[in-house]
Amino acid sequence: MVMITQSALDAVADIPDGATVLIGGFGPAGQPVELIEALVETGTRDLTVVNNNAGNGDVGLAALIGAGRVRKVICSFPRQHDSHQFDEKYRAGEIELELVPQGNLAERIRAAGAGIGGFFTPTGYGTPLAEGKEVREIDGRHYVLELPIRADYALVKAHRADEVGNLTYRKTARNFGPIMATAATTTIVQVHEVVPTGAMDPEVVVTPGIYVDRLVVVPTATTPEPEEDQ
Amino acid sequence: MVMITQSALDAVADIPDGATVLIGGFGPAGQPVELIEALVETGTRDLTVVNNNAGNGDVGLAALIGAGRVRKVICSFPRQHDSHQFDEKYRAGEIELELVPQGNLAERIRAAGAGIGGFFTPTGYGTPLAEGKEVREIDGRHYVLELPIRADYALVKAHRADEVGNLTYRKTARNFGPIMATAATTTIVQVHEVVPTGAMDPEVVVTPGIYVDRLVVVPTATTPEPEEDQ
Amino acid sequence: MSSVQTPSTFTEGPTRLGKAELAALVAADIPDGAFVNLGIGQPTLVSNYLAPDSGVTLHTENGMLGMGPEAHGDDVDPDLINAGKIPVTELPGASYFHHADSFAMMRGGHLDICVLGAYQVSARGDLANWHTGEPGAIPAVGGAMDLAIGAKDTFVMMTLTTRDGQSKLVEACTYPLTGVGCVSRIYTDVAVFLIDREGGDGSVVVRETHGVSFEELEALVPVPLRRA
Amino acid sequence: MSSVQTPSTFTEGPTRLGKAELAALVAADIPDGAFVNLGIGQPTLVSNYLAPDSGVTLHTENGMLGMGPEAHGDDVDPDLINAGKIPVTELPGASYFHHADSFAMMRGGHLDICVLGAYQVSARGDLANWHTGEPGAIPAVGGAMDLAIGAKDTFVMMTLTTRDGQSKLVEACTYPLTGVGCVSRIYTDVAVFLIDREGGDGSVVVRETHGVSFEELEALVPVPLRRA
Repeated sequence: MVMITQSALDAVADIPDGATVLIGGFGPAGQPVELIEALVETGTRDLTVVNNNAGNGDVGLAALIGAGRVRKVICSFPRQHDSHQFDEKYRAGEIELELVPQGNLAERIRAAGAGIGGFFTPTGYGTPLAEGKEVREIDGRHYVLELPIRADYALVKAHRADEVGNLTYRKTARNFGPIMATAATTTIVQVHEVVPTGAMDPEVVVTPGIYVDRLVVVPTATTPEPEEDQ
Repeated sequence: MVMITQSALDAVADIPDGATVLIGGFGPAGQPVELIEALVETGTRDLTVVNNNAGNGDVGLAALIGAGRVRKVICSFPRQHDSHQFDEKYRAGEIELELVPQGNLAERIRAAGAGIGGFFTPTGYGTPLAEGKEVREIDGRHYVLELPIRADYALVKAHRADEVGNLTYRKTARNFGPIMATAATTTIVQVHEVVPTGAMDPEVVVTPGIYVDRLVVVPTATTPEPEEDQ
Repeated sequence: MSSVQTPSTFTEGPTRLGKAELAALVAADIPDGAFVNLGIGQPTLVSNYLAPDSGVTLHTENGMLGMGPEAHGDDVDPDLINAGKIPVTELPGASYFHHADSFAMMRGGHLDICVLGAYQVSARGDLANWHTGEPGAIPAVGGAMDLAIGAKDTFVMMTLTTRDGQSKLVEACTYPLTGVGCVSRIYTDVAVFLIDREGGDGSVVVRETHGVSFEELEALVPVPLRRA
Repeated sequence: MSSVQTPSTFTEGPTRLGKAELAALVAADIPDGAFVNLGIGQPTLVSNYLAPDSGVTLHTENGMLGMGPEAHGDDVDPDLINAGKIPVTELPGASYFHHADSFAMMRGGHLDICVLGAYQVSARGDLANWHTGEPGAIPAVGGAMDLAIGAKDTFVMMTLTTRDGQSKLVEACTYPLTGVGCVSRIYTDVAVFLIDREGGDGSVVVRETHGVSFEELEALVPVPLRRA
């Protein structure tokens, strides 16, 4: 059942040191900046963070990394022109990096939410990112075995929620939110607004409320300026 | 690119003998009755049909089976109170059955569309339906390896399409349509109506047009009466 | 992780439970706000006894959360059916999704409770409910195997004995299995059993009996029992 | 299965192609109605040369089909960006989907063509385009490996040689691989190459040269070539 919290700080207050946290967003779009900055405020340490990137500029995920709270990043594209917070920590040997091809990252998160124990993917076969992993030829094609990425918490930014936690997203800000919401023990979502139950068309729900544990309304959420990079 | 055909018969005319055909629907809901009955009319034989069930009453899939066109059924729940067409053929040894747990059926179809070579599922572990299949313990849980189900054609019933083939569905008639559309070389969809491109909100598209090859409008599609059974 | 409380101390009731009473008993054990899948047949009756303000959300594996009661008359919509293919209604807060998403929801452990019927359940929680294994019977499994292993808790509702008096709670199932070690509770007309899925000492806990004494139950059931 | 035609006979053009000319050449080879992913950087230019009535649909792997041109001024929406994180627009007939669905679309072979940049491509179509392997460089792969192997055809756009004159078309890649046997065509400033991904005799077909003769090209490139 969904709890609507009064502030981002309330929503993330119990995330303990050492937690694994899925953080939504592809670069700035869909990044739950207010939830992440609340996490900076709580002082939680030794986090393992799963995100497509490793922070942009000095807000949100970049601020969390800059504050030294992240022990390990699992992501596909850490190096960006404005990823200086990560770059410094990485070069100083203060942060661990697990690099995962973007589609495998998405599928591993989905697998965790879907109760799949592992899957054979063609992506990465024959490359350094498959080294040490089991490979198999199936029906004439080569595959690599990849395992699920589960987490203790997911921080997600959606657009609209109803009171039972059904979610819709906006445009390409949808990205990792729907799969991350399924893969964490506790899913915390910031939304632009909460509408009454019954006010959302059941056909257009993207994330059913069963996946949502806590909601916080952030009407004027920060989206960092988009800038070029993969 | 999507072709809008003038009739269901035009849409299915080239399906050859021996084809594997995914047919949408869960019992009557979402069953593309007009497309199936066009397939009865073309006389195509030796089909392998993938559906959740094995036909209800004497229309649609039941008619196709009754006409002796189906060599093999891959499904989760053939035996129903009104599956007499299948029952007769099965008891007479005239039709082959591959029984698959419903969730594995869905996930195997999804895997085919998603380029996944195989996946480990907990469903069916330790049961007769896992006999002969590879099993593995991952992270303390037991799993069975399941492989994708690909097809030559998919016959799907959706609710509305736009001119580039984006689809929406209605209520629980959505069921297998969205995944089957991804898993066939050629996907043929019957819809209630086609709206102009641009008239469908991009946020509510369930099946993107990339998965749709042919559309046919069947404004007054038949949905057999729902009756009790799994 | 189980979302339900492990209750209390052993009780004895005076009379066997009818189907309705049994459904009411199961309903009373479903926590407020739970996400629940009710299997076809007897388990469906449980929905009649869920308090309207309980916030319990029903899942139907053909692709819906927020399923309402059966539809009748003008409310029947052939596109809106449950897993038993019976027309149903939609409650406020409902959502629809495709089959792969629906079974991912189940398999991923997101439902709190699944209530199923059974031919047999073993002392370790193995479930047999899909196939009698009789020669000539056309096998059909549907979502049974996914339901059995998917939810945090799987409850079984059944009569304790077959028509010819055999216990359906057994040391090891003789019918083809639906799932291994998946059942956490068994609700029957004469007793409620709590299964230790970790194995424990191989005995089954009896939470309550109805119309039989603990000793009479021990005589009926071929597995070691102990009182809650 | 390739969706593009294997064309024609060898031609020689008088001058090397500039970036714009190269982009136009690639665009001309994209069939009407194709679903295409244009990689970051030079491949993005291809969109400028697609005829408006071509019915070509652009995919961006962060979750959209039907991507329009870059957004400027008031059209910039921070929730609507491409894979390079540049604000873009939405065309009629667009759709949005989450990351797992987007990469399933790619990995499942539903896109007709993907156009990518490269550090190196081998005669068998191995691609290296994600990492120089230099010590100290922070590795970043993004969707490169998914893009490389997902589409029915993967086209590479690159200059034929490095700044110090080394051919980027090589017998075997020395940079870390992005994908094995995935490239079907290479568009460069001086030639267009067709790769036989099945292996063939190990030679690469030259469809056309620009500003060099076939013999000059043979001297530049350390793999056996033959004319189309």
